[in-house]
Amino acid sequence: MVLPYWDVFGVWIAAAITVWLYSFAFKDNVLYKFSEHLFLGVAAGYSFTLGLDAISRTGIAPIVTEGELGYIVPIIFGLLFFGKYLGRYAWIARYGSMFVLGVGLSLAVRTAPEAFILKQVAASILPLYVPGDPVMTITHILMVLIIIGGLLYFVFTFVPGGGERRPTASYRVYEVLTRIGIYGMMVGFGALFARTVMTRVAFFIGRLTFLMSPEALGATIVATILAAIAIVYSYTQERRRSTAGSAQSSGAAQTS
Amino acid sequence: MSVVARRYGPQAVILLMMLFLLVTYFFVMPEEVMGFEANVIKWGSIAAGFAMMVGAIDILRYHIAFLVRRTPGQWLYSLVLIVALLLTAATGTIGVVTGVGTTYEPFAWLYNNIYVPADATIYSILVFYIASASFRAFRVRNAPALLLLIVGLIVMLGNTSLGYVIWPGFTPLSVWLNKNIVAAAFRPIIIGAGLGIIITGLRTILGRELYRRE
Amino acid sequence: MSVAEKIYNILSIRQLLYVLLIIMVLIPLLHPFGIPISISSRVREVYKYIENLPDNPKVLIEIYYEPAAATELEPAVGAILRHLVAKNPKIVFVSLIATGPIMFERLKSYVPDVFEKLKYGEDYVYLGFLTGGETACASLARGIKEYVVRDNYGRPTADMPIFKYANKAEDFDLVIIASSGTDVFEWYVRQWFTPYHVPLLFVALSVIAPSIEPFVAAGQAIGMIVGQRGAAEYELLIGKPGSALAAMDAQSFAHGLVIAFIILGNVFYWIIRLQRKEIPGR
Amino acid sequence: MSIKKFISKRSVDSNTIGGLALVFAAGRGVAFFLLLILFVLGYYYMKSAERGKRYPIRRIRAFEAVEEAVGRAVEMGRPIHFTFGFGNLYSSVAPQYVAGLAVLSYVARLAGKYGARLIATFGVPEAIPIVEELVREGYRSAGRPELYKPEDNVRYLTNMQFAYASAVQATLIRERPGANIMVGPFYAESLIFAEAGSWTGALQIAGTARETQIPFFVLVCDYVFIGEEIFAAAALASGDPAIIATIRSQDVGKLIALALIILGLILLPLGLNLGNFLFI
Repeated sequence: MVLPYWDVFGVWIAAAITVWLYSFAFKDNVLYKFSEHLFLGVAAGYSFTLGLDAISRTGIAPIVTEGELGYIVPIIFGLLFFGKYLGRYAWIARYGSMFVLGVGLSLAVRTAPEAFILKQVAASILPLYVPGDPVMTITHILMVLIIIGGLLYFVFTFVPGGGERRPTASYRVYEVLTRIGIYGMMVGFGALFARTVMTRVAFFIGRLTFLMSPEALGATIVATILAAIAIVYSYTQERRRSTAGSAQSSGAAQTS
Repeated sequence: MSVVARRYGPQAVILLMMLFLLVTYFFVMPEEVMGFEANVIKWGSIAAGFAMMVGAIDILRYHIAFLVRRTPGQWLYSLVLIVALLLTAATGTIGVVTGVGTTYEPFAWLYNNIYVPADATIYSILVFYIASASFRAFRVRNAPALLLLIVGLIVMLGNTSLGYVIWPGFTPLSVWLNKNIVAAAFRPIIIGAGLGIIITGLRTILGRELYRRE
Repeated sequence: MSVAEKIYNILSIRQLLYVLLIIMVLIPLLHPFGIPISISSRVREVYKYIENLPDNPKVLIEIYYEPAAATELEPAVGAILRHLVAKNPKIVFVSLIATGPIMFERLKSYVPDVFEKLKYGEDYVYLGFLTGGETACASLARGIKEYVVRDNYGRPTADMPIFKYANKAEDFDLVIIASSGTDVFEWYVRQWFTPYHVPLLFVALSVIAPSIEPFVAAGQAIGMIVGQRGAAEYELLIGKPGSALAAMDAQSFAHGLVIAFIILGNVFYWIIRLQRKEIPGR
Repeated sequence: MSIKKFISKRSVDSNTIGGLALVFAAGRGVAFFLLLILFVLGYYYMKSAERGKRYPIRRIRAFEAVEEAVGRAVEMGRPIHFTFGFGNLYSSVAPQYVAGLAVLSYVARLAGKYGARLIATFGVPEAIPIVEELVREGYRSAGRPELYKPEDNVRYLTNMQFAYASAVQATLIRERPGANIMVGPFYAESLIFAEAGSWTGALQIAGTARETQIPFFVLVCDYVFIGEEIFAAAALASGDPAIIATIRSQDVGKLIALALIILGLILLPLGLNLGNFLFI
């Protein structure tokens, strides 16, 4: 049973870490460095636990309970990762990497033709004339031009005239189409940048409402004051280091 | 022997797995072969479990070195990391061993009060970075950049009530842009990426990737 | 140094922009203005669909998000629950993600008025976290009581009255999936819609929406509530303004500030460039 | 052991008369042929390159900037930072890690050549052995093995997304690299690195094939590899003409896609949707 003051202490830590991690945007400071290392420590411990869980629940359990002897294979390859501590034989750890990479690459390569290429090609086949709907017709024509132009932009070796500006007809068509492709991509990038603002701000609002919640407000105020002090401290540190630095470098050449 | 084991062994592992997982994907296979294929895919995450443990041990060794050497301005932080890592790993291991998993009280405390808030905070720190990038980097130096800016403004205005107050047409225009032009703009990038993935797979099978032959 | 350059240098101090941002988001949170927002046809369609559901509808709700995403997804689920509760529904909650149980407890404290009116075991039940991803999703469709012997709180599901009405996929009138990821939507399309044609409703983050748009367009889902804005619109439709609507004002202020930074950044950049005929430092 | 023997030994049901039961899984026949064509072409172009045939590549400005960035960092007496993302090698973005590792190997060789201090941060635990070897090999092949210090050059941070991001942005501010090169699968942390890198005036070159993150690199970084360009950069980074030649088969793939689209557009008004025939 976790005692209540552990919960209160937990909320304080959560509020303090939230403020101190945000402080990095203003200036890197000692409290950010503390929160960062605390976060990294817990994350590394959590990653260790997930690794252990993956091994015991999906690896060892099938062998012990269902007698699936095949699962010994990944456990052997997994153990090879510890080979890195064997000095001369450290290279056996590469077997572990390549074993895992083998799965990842295969999953990617076998689905790529369907999901990345054929599905996109099928979706690019649009009616260029939509009776009774001029807006849709223009939209589809524009979309097809952007797709063709974009594809040409990514062609590396078949460039007419090897890419130098030469007034041949094929080069001008290539130039116009790739320009349309680039403009299309810019529309895509602008829209995507704008769309992510909503989700980021929503997360930010979530954090702010937590910081302003009654049980966290006290810790938030204290943490903010401490953060301000830490930021001022790191500015003074920096000024002292740069004045000392310039005195020293005017004397001796700075060692790289 | 060591050259073969060092150089061609790992390549053979990838070749074997790629061939098996491609054949089982593209051709109708008997039931037990498909069961075996599902296992092989799980094997990747099991072996990776060991790598995650080795990774955590590497982080520990890296920071213990700072602690031992008393590196000024770093050893104290490394001590904080080491304590946090050992505590979380210990409570996590107890949770896994006793079968309770991540609901083991002390581990849940560390997870809910340190990992979760920190994770949400670093994710939402992006709001600050979007603000300063918008002022400093969103520069219109040429026509494509101008188009990027205009579309960005339209979609942002279309997403919030702000746009509605100025001109109700922003939202439908932004929906039209996203559903049509933006979808089309990303198709060539996705097709290109698909081709890059396939050829990277080929190069890795033929042992021409990640190996230097000097 | 011209006036434009002085202002430009001041505005280039990023810390100043960040303080401005914090203020602009805090003001509407502390004192909501209620800027009117248009109701998109997409959200209105979902509202109409739920409004036309028969009395005591059988609904399955998948809670598949982690704490960070709760800010955007919880208000939408809460608003839909407030709308459903008026039709005295039978709801089976389930989570195919480990963080599900924590999120379900948060949901109960987010809409306590809904859970007061529902009797556990009779009107609603929470199955808790089920491992196995898509395979678990498929097994649920074939029969919940047979697949999940104990609910999230360890109680046996065999003698719970709710399963007399809602046990197999065919019994359900609607399946709502609230997720921060994309794969769980595909699981339910493949395991619940394709074989049994159970209507699906997606509740998703705005950054994920484009990748699940095809499912709605292909008719495999009846509709989609996207992001905080979708939740705010739904709160307006059911006449119960909640945290999403208050956040909408903060969103508008934040977006307004980002737009201002973009415009100002370019205006000063071009003024200085025209004055000096070359590009100021990045 | 050829595939045929393996298959026929496990033949399916009664209707397979003895021998081979190679039946395509539903909807994947065309995909298989496309993959086969690309593999065969790739192998063919590689073999022809080994016999001396060259395929010139159009300029990829970001790739040329890599050597400039390393040189500039050395002149400023500042280190070079490289990162290729977090996650696991068994995920389907594995090819993007491979592209990142190939560019890392190239940057390590440049660091050896210019005598620069390289800091490689990453969050992929299974890649630790590969990164250590590529960076050591980079310095060694440039004749500067003494510059390789594993604890400084190779930094595995953690495979948890935002713990990794908080550590990398701190590294960018504290180590003040002169060049910040980021190639691989990036998620929301792309803008965190690009923005933090820009505060210290580093020359930034970035690339990813995860299209949702390309906008942030395009906006903030000095040079960008867009989508497939990270795979072309990985080939160029190897400096091996045989690998560079395989880019040609990627181009043929694009021409096939182009042809299918144009054919589809022509057939559509005639009442025939080519899209349905791509998934038999």
